[in-house]
Amino acid sequence: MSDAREPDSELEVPETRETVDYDELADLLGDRVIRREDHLNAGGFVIHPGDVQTVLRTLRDEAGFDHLSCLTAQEYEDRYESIYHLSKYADRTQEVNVIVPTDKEDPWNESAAPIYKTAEWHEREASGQATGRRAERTRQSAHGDPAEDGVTGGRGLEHGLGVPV
Amino acid sequence: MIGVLKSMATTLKHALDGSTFTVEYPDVAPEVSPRFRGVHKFSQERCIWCRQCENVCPNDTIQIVQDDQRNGEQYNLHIGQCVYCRLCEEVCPVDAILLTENFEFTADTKDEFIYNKEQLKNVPWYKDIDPLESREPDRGAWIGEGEGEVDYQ
Amino acid sequence: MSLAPLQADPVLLPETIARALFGGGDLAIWQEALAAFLGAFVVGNIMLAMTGVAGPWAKRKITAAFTDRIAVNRVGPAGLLIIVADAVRLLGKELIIPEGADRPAYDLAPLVVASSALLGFAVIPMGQIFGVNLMLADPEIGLAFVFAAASIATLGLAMAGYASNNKYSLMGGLRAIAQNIAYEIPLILTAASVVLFTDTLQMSGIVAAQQEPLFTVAGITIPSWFAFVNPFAFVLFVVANLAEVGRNPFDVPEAPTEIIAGYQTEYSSVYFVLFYLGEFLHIFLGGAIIATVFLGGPAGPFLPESLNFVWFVIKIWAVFLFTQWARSAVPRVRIDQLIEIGWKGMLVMSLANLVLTAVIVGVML
Amino acid sequence: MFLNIGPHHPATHGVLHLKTVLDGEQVADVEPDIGYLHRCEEQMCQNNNYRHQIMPYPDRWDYTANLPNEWAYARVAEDLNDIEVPEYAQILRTMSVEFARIMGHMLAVGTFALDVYGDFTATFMYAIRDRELVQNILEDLTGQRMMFNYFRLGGVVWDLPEPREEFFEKVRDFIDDLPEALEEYHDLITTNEIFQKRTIGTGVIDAETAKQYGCTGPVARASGIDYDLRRDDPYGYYDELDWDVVTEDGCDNFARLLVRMREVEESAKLISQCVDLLEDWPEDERDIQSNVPRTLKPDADTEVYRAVEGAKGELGIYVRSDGTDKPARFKIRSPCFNNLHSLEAMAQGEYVPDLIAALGSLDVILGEVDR
Repeated sequence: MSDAREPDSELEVPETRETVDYDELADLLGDRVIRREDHLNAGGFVIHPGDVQTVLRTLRDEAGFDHLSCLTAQEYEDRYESIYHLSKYADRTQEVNVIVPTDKEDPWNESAAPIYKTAEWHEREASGQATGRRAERTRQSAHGDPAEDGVTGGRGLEHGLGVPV
Repeated sequence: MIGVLKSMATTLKHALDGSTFTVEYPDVAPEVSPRFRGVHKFSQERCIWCRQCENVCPNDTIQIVQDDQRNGEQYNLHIGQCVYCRLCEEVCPVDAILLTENFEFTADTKDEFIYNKEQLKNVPWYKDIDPLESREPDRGAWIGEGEGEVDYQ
Repeated sequence: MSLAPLQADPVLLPETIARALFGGGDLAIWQEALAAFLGAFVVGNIMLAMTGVAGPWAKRKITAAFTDRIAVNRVGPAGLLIIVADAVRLLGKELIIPEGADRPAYDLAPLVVASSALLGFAVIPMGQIFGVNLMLADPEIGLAFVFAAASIATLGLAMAGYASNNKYSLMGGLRAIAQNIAYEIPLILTAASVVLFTDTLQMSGIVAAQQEPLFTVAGITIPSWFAFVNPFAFVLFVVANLAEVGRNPFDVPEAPTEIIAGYQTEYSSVYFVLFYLGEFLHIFLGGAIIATVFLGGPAGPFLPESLNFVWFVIKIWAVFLFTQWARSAVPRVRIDQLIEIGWKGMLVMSLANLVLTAVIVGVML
Repeated sequence: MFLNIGPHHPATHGVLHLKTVLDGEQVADVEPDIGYLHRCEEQMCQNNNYRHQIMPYPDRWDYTANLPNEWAYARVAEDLNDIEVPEYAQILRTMSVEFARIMGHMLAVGTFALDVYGDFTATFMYAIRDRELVQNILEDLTGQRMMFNYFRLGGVVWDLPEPREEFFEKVRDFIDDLPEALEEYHDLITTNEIFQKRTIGTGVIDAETAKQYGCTGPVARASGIDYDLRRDDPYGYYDELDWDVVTEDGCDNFARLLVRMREVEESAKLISQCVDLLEDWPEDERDIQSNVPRTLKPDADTEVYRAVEGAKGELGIYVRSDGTDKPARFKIRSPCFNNLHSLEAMAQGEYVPDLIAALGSLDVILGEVDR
């Protein structure tokens, strides 16, 4: 969190931005945290794709992160990754990122929809697949026919590369 | 019931005051701000073929063709595709391309919207507004000090 | 200023035509039929011409005035030729009949809607123009006939709704029926309260009953129009009439933002024109009924009796203007609210009005 | 009965398809089907460079209130590249963005009235008229009526137009006339009993549900969630100015309308404070842009997610850099996307007209939903 920067010189860095204690959060999550990451806006925890619900539930219920602000899915050379940008309605400056890397061969992760309803659409947008196990893929693969999967119309879903489906 | 009557009174007030907000367009020319960004005007006399405008254009609206000596041959601009972001004018170091206030252009097919340098040169000023006048303040940031009188024709 | 009463026994339009064509005396049945037909032709065309002006032109101009715009002014003087242009445009369009449409009903529906409104004008006393009395018939059950004729339009809407094979149309048709049933009763009950005064259903009788001066204020004589005699009934009637002709706030059968255009979603070209005309005819018929029952028919100051048709036209245009005005400012109610207002509000109030009127008429007169 | 509302329906405000299941006239289930206006905005941003080329695109996400979108990109890119913005430019930004917010809210009020009234009613035209006035001012300032492209990294592209007094006068006239115009809207719509009957208690979404759906902006604030990024995560000049976050407790269509109308007042308050500041600003300190390199290449694998308060709610952008002058991943979090999702909670069991009204009150811009 140390490198969170404010763009505007004349603005004081809000006090609260520093109040997220990532060590405490790490303790809370225990050994579900594979690795810590630092993004410019907030610290992040890398977790296993199967731990999404447990981790997010802990963060929501015990640390008060009740706002799933955004879900980003992207493709790396060796993996797909989805980032859950969490925040609080009560204090927007407290942020935490949950990073879920997933295998290229079998890209999926647990859905966050039971924790945050809004994840339903975000995950659909990210994956282009809505039914069954909420696979988290950043690119349409051969078996992911969107029409068949009942995605949002099968048109223009986005996914890492932004190719129209 | 009072609220309904109030609503009706409000509309009636508008109906009776006789004022209109719309104008009869071709007869009454709408007011256009000096900064308005419309069809481009290009001056081959000024252009140094640096191709910066082509580079900065977000959606490849400008196409420049040069010979092997890097002399300019063609300057084509697809005004039907242009998003009028004015970045080309902004980066041009010599004010060779300029967005006029002219917003009136028509064509029968898309192809006719591809203007070559001759057509671009002949784009008329709108109501004799010289856009550069109103845009002068920012140009220093891009080209250093301006060099006084500029003749685009 | 005194208002001259109508002629005691006015000569109706078919008779005038028959006299002009065949002279006086006894007429053969075909001569009477021909004269009646010609009379109907004249009246029908007058009304159609008025809707022709109202639909494409006046409506736009009025709406534009309410919304600070200019509206049609290019085609012809003040844009009046837009009427011709619109007619050509609409008639020149392709007539699309959706697959699975129920053919006879689909084709008949626009006719039913347009003709039912025209039918109503048969018994309306429209006043005189150059001494010619524009009234086709004057049956004893005139008022009942006019409501009966106007209600047929709902049948047309329902036909169009189900025959179009479109879910929006079906919803529109169903809404039209629900609305019509809910508002027809208050409408007729309110009209009945007038009949209590006049003692007759005959249209000419209703008009004649309104010719007496009611009272005089500062030299101006207020005639005993029922709008002045019983303003409560007048307001009720005007509101119910808005629902009857399906205009804001009661335009739920069309509701373009909800069910697109309801029953007329699938109609195009000539059929659409017929619907369009039918709707405007309906507004004018509503205006004609209001004028006849509440506003003294064609009576009015300044003009000689032989020209009082002008007053009649002014009155029905005033009602048209009012519907456009309401449209510009009043939100559409929801279908369930519409029914609620109809059954719990309008019906109760019109019944109360009827009972009160009956008491007043029975005790005082 | 299964009913397709859209994609070509007069009340879907763009191309939206609502798969609706009706029980009589009541909505048993509704599922928005989106994607008809997908233009690969994220991909386009990934193909363009940070310095100039991305900025014209944010204007095209929420195309009714464009400037907040530009700020969303400016904020994230300035964070990423460590660019400072001169104070004077911050005030210009704040003022222009508040104008754009008025623009967006005017259209929202107008189209919502359209959904409830039907046809081209007076309210809609008056709202468009007031929006046009704002557009005139912004045209003077930025050179366009909608696709402004006014922001640059490190500032804005233009100072106020000369002569400045004329511009200030124009803005002041608008601000002075605004209360009267708003009063007229209140006369026209909010005090109208039929309108109240139509909107109060319909399209209800309580605060908890709204949070679950990630609702932000006027939709959240109408459900009593006191959440506004301009105050909670300050940027620009907002924390130096005196204004309030508008909330309503109605949770219904009417409350959302009221929030928008009151936010217009707040925006006007902000604008007039900005104008005062600009008027007194010393002439030699009018820096509209800081010094920004011609080519920007942030360090590889820097990741940042930043949000601003757009007219519709929290508009966030995530950018990951890969060491080149173009983003490796550009993700847009659009407020309309989340707000539209909450329609299913609002419309359950309501009548079809209320479904339409709820959709209108959400003020979704399909350009932003689909991107």
